[in-house]
Amino acid sequence: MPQTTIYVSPRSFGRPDARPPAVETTELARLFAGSAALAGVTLRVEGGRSVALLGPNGAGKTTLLRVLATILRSSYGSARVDGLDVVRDADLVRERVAYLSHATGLYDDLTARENLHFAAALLGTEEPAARVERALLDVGLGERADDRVRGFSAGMRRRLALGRILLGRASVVLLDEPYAALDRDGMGLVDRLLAAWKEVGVTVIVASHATDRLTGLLDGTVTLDRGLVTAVSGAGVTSVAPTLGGTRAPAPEAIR
Amino acid sequence: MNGLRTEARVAMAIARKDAVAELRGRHATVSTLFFAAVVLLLFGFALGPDARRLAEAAPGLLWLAIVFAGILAVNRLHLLETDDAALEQLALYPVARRAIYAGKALGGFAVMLVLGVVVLGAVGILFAVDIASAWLPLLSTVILGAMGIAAVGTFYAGVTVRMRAREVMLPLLVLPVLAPLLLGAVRATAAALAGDPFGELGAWLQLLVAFDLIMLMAGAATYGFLLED
Amino acid sequence: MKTRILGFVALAAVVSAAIVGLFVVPPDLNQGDAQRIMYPHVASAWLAYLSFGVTAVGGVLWLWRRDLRFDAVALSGAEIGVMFTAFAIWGGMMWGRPVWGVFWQWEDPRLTTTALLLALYVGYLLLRRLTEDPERRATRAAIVGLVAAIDIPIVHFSVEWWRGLHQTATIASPERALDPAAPMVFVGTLMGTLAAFSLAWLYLMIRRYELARAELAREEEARRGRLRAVQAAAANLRSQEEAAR
Amino acid sequence: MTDAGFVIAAYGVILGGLALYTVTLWRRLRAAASRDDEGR
Repeated sequence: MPQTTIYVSPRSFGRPDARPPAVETTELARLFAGSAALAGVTLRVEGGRSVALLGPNGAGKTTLLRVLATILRSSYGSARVDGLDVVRDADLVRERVAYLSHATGLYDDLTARENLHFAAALLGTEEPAARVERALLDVGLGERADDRVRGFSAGMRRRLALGRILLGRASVVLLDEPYAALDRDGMGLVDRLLAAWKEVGVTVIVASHATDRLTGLLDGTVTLDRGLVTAVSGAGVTSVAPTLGGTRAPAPEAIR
Repeated sequence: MNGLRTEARVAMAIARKDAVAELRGRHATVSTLFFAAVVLLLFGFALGPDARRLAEAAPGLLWLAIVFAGILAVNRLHLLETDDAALEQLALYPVARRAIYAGKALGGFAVMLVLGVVVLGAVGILFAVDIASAWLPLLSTVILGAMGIAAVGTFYAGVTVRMRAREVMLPLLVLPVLAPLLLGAVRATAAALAGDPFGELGAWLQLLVAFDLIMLMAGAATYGFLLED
Repeated sequence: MKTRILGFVALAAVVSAAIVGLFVVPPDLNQGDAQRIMYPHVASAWLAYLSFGVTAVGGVLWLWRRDLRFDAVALSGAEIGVMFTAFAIWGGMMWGRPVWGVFWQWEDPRLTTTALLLALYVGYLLLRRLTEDPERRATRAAIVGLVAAIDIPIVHFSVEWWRGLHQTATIASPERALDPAAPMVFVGTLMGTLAAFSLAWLYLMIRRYELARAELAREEEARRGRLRAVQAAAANLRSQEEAAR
Repeated sequence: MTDAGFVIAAYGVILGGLALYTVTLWRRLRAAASRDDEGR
């Protein structure tokens, strides 16, 4: 398999601690109809660090990533990516963030290559043709590039979605269970990508159950439980317990 | 900045993607064309067999069939985006929200145009209406009508796509909004078929143009709010 | 307290307007007593338009300022607007039967337009019921309310043209009573009824808004309560762990 | 039906409707207020 190429965001250069925190949330809370998915998360991840987001199902990992990716609004509190507010400066945040969700967001009737070409067009990738070919090889789908995604296995879809991230120039990469549905080769691919991102100073937050696998690859861990941070460890990540009795930044006026 | 050109490129990419997916999967056109055909057939039963009366009612039947089938088609086109949470992925791209709306509306317009032309032909055959002699005004009407249905339908599909009971809510919300379009298109079609004896065709086409423009602007301005959850 | 006074004033005004419209004003020369329906009918239609304008503005303000109180205003406008729209349609039908001989007169652009209005805003209220999350509900409703409001003038024009361009006989419509030639008593009665109904509208809007605010506050309280509970449980756990250490 | 009948039907439904809505609104408001008291 070829060496993975990461196209670096100019924003990810420099010593990690000299940059603004890659992710900073203040008393972030999101309530759905019956429950609190996030109940006041104050978290800071330094630029260029890679962090594992741990915790049982329903702990709020996905919700946190979705708020950071600008596709879900928080009910209370605020979140910043590279110093930019995810609501007020959503456009700028989208240029910096790449997000791999549970669903892969691919079009079944397009081929793998066409899916990536579409993504490249919307990402504004330079030299899209070469980059798409490169990404297809990187994720090991070179031979299936002209097959429609409808026939792909879950693992192949995930590979393709990872390839889509390689087309952008994200300075913050958010991965939701990247190992899910992948075979051993695929898991190795994720490992290599994580190492490569770390190498070039891209901030990575990985929500995963594969704790053992991530040790050594990442700088720190954050553990969530029932919407709250219960533990942090390692370098590059800090958290503060929420102020009791609600939130400091009240909604909805403050989350314009 | 060439922001507008970028937006146009993005919209074209989305529309092209919809077109390719449609050509391969035929999610929107085949089933809705069949639906429109059945609607026309049933209209024939309901109003026939007097040929004169059917020919008289033809403009109304044409547009009712197009509007009903069109709502289904635009909805199908939006379901394409929900199969694998692609709409969410679409919202993640660093592109103007109105470009996404324009792209989806453009894709919807293409489908609606095919639908409109085929249904027009079917009406010509089934109800013995001479569409050939007035083909230009009729085609203009179909183009403007298709654009309006795509503009409004895309927008409301965005409202209902993540809702409970969307199959009911979409037509319920869209049909009253489309009332002026239906009115204008039916009148324009009737005028065109009659050879425009009162010189009213232009006015109706203007009404359609105004409707299309206003709805496109409203959709472009507000679609972004629908993309965020 | 002020609202209560407003309520009494509105009640008195509506009752007197009804008495004047029913018994004091002389019947119309052409239409006879049926003409009396025109007063509440036109007043209702006017207030329906006003309500939907409020709904559109409230929705835009929500999108702009992200304050759910604006959404409460929008909801109040839609609900009360639907009620007045229904009154206008009912009045139009009751008025049409003796004057035109039919309940529903397709040639009357106002009646058909108003029927579409009812459909638009019943859809709006249904949409609200089907969305639980308050913020999502407010956003979807704001957009639908805005587009509906934009659609109203287009509907109106198209229906006017629909009739006008088709060259049919002009028929009597309620507005014809307001010809310059119409006696001042008729104009005065209509204006009086409009004023009385507007007072009632204002009172109902305030009360409906209060209700929406109360519901909003309850929702908000419940949400914060849930948050507090989760946070307290976590803090408890933390202090226990520290004590054990 | 005579003209007067239609007039009465129109006024009756409109005024009655206003009254009914007002009363319903009061009841809903009172219900909301009492629920608030329970909550505290």
